[in-house]
Amino acid sequence: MSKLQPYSVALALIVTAIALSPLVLSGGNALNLVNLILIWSIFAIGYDLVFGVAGMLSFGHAAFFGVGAYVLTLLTTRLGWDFLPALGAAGLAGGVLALLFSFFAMRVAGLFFALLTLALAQLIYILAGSKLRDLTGGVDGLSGVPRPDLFGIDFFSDANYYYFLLAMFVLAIAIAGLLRVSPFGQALKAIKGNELRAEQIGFNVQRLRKSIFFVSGIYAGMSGALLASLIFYVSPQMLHWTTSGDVVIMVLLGGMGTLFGPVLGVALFEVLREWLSTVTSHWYGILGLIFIVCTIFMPNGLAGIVQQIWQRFSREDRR
Amino acid sequence: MNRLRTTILGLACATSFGAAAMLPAHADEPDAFKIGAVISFSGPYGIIGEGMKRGAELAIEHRGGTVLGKPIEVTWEDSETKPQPAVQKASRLLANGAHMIFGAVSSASTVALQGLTDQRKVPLLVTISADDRITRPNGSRYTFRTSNTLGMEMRMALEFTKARGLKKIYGVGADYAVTREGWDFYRAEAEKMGVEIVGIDYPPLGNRDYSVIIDKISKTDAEGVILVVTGSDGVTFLKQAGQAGLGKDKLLFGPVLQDELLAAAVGPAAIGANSGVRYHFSYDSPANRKFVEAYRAKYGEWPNSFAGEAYDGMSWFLDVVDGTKSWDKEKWVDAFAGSTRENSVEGTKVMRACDHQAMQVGLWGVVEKGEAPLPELTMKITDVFQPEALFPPCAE
Amino acid sequence: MTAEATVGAALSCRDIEVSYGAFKAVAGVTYDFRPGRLYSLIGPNGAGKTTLMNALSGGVPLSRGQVTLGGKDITGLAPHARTRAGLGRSFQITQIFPGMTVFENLRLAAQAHRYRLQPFWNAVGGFREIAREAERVLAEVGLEQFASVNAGNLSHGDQRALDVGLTMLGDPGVVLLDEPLAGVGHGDAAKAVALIRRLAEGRTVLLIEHNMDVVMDISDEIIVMLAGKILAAGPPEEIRHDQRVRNAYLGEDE
Amino acid sequence: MSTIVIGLSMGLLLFLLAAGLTLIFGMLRVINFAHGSLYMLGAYCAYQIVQTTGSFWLGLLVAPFLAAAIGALMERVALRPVYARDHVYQLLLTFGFILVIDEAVRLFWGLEYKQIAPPDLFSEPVAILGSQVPTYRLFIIGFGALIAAGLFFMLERSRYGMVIRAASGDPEMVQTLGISVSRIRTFVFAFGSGLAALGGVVAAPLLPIELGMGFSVIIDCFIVVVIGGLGNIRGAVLGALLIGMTRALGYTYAPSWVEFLTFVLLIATLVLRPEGLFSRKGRAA
Repeated sequence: MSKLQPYSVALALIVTAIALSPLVLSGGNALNLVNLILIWSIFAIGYDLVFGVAGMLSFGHAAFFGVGAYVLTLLTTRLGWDFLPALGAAGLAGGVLALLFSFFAMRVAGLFFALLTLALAQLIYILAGSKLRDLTGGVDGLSGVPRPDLFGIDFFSDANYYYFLLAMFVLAIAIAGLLRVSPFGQALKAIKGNELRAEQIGFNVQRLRKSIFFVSGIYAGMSGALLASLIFYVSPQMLHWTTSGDVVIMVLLGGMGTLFGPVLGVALFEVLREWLSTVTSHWYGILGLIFIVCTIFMPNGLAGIVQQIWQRFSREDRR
Repeated sequence: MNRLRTTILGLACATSFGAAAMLPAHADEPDAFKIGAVISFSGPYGIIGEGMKRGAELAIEHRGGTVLGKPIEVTWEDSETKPQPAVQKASRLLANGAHMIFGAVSSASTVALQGLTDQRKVPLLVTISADDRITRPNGSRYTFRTSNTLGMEMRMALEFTKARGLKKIYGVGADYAVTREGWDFYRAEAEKMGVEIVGIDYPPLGNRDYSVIIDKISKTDAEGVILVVTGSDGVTFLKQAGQAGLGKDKLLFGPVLQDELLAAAVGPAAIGANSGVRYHFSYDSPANRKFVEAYRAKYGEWPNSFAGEAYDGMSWFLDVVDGTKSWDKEKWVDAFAGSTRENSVEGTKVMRACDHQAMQVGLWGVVEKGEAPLPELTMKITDVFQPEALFPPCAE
Repeated sequence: MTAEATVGAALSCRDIEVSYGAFKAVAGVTYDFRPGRLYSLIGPNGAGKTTLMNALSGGVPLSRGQVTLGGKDITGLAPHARTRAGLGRSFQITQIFPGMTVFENLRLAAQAHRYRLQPFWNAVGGFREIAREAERVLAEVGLEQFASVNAGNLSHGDQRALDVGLTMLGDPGVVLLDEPLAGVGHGDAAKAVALIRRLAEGRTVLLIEHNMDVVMDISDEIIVMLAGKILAAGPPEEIRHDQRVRNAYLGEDE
Repeated sequence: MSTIVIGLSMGLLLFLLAAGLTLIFGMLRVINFAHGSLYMLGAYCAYQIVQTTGSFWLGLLVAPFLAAAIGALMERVALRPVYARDHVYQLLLTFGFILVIDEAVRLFWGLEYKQIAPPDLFSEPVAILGSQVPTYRLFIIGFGALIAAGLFFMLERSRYGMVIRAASGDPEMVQTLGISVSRIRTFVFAFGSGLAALGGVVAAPLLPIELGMGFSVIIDCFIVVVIGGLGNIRGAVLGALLIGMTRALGYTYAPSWVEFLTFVLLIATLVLRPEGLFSRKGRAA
């Protein structure tokens, strides 16, 4: 969408309200939840570049997410790196692993691409849990993951760390937004629309897909590292296929293919998981019912709902 | 822009700034003693969470629900048996002013919580996770464990091997750091005692088919088979071993192989299996008799080891806190570090200052058929090993 | 014809073969297409016309033989590389980008042609040169008034025009058109033919077409294919009276 | 020798678990992540039947039909509105099913482990070539082979099987021939769910019946389906046997590498022959 759709202004505002809510709602609850939402949003935005923009259903993004977390942990705790260079390395590791996956996985398409990425990620999950035990701490994982130490600010307090995460989040959205409207993003949209014609008019489809996979891997690696440092802990659970499943759910609930949709999906998912589990011990089943209902009745996710509401409100000035 | 759209923009801004008015007042002297409980109610260890909750609630009830003169408020959070949610929910509880954290269940979650509670300087009471790393010499200042450690349970297995005079042993250990370390220790000590290790296998965690390994073992002349595996893997092995008749001429035992719950899952094939027992309702001590009576009166069933250990740990810690007469967490930590519990449900327990691990007796039992009102398959305590044999001196 | 490519041939194929298992869809075709001429490829269904075109455009791998474009061997090149080398192609079934406007469709083709590394540092609107190229071709194919209309909502004829526009945009030296008149009603036939003529100016064109009147009218040379081989090739007059062609179409035995 | 018997029993048990998925994934192109939960449901239903009637065989007969009914309901209510859309929506639905089924089982049967003993007929092991082979394993081999043969004839040789395969190949064409494709789809999903439950009942005497048991099965089923080839019963049998044998040998010589090995097998198949090692012609999705 080269020109900014009117309804995405509303989406942007809702996302801003979510992101800035800890400034107004004091008390740890909102802060803790929003920190999580910001991190998972970076992961979801990166994932949607592959899933929504380029139309590839990857089921292996947990691998890049988890590896990013492990790279940051090992570089800081064992090699004494500072936080920021380690965070960059975590992103790079996620990107390079994604590139490696794409060389394998892009030989097939559709369901088989999803299954192959799932299998590759599970391979890394098993290795991390058993064979690479002395590197990854095995099934028990590693604790003591540090937080950034910049300009003397104590980021170990969640409130300060919130600002760091907010900055990363704004950066992530800006870059993703730019990528989507750039010629690179247009080419990807063309490939999703009509792969045969895109190849035929001169786009190197495989190379473009691999490069967006690389970018999405960087997003995943960095968000994995940020989550590990938020909870001071990393474990193979972050590499498990259910983590890949979570991000697909979040992006679909929010509205795939839109810049702000995934953030709404993340917010809905985390609030549901957090709030429901305090309300009833049967939150697991209710979450399942909500997924089923949303998948059937909200094909374009929350973003789609916001768009419908917006169009109904501003009926008279629609072109 | 037209009128309608401006109203929507205004609405969105209002919601985000209108909430500023609700700033809660911040009290200095807390009006309640808040316990943040992070244990698993779903996932593989869901069953453990229920037992722990009942034991802890009974402990609080038995002291009239108050400590330091203030009512006790417990918030129960589901860790889903995964470290990530465990830490996320614990940090929320800490943000809401929890004075102590009770939990978690799986060692991985507990290790994860330690990172948080140490950083936030809040006591963490552990009454089930057995990983030795949780209570390392001068390790985590704010963590205390009143239940067994895997190291202690491996030593119990060693004592049992010595007591029964087993000469040829086959080992099966989950491919998992803690179990491999436990096995290496057992092997070294057993070989010193002249025991021959006939073989060892490390099937993956959560393995669903042990028939090949069972077949291999049945062809050896091993007298005993030590199983260093976790809950459901142990059940799977014993069920499949039962069908292959492995238990007929070989003694199957393990540090934490069976209890009433796991025996019920194995069925008749469990009979004759020997295991370390973390807590048992049949242990004869005045405090235990009182607890078991109250538990059966309230819940109508025998307390399992999770309930027993939770009850014991919680009452001990709350008594220590009451004793300090202060809301300063550092005082609680110092008081608990050197305290002795004469009337614990398992006799005397001594909290070691150097690693905050409670030294206690080790119970060992065998699965046998139980007559009513005992459960159908119950543990009969056959040995009680003394702490001195089970806990190496702290310097180690 | 000599074994090497005749100097100056826009596009030539040497003994190319495409086989699916034992069946040879294209069974050894050697031909030189000289620059600036319009060739029509005709023959009964299943003669291998579309397979030959797919082989030339890189859509189908060759079992044997060689294809050279302007003297450069492109046998191993992927379709996108052949397009960049100046070989345009449009399909029997209209292939456009339905989710985007007509202008955006054309700008995509311009972008694909102009950049080897797709720019990502600025919004696509900021790149004036591809916008100008898109506007130029928009006028050439006569779709100016539909510039901001969604390509999916165009009439069939206009969609064909857009398809041709996408092909023209890379300013290809050689253009392969697969039944450009398919599905075009009699009314628009004249307009479509005029579009092909305009496209063919200064370019080499090979098109597959069943409408004999159009073929005879616009072709410089006609190539007749039968069972994967070239049966006959030559100017329209010569092919019209060629006994072998009449037999092939009317079904008598050779 | 005993490794072969054990490999056979592992393979055929794997086939029983994956047969339902081969049908659903192969015929409906739905990646059914809830397959593991239906397997668990089958085990719990069988436990309940054995608890009330005391007969393992009744459980083996009835549990699959219960699961099939639930599968039919899931397909009619949730999957049908979503078929037209991208296959990722069907996949997400199955995630929803996992959570709902797990919660239902938790509500109905609580958190304790449950267990079924093998029927008395198979409680004693029998000596074959020097090793004590549990007779229940021999039952699994026989029963698995029986089901495989039955499925093979039903799908590859019977008229109804032909219609199902046609419907998966070209639904529009079958619809125009006057056959209700939606009814076939409900039947296939129900039949697949029933098979998953059947796998659960057969596996129940070997394992603790617990809430997480479904999760550990899903990946194995995908491996068998992919290696065997989509909707290809013969391929699924051969695929399952290949993995069963690999695991049996693996456990004998390098137990800690077994899981790693299985995944390398899956990845190699997906990369080299996505349509499956044992499928006749290329039928990649």
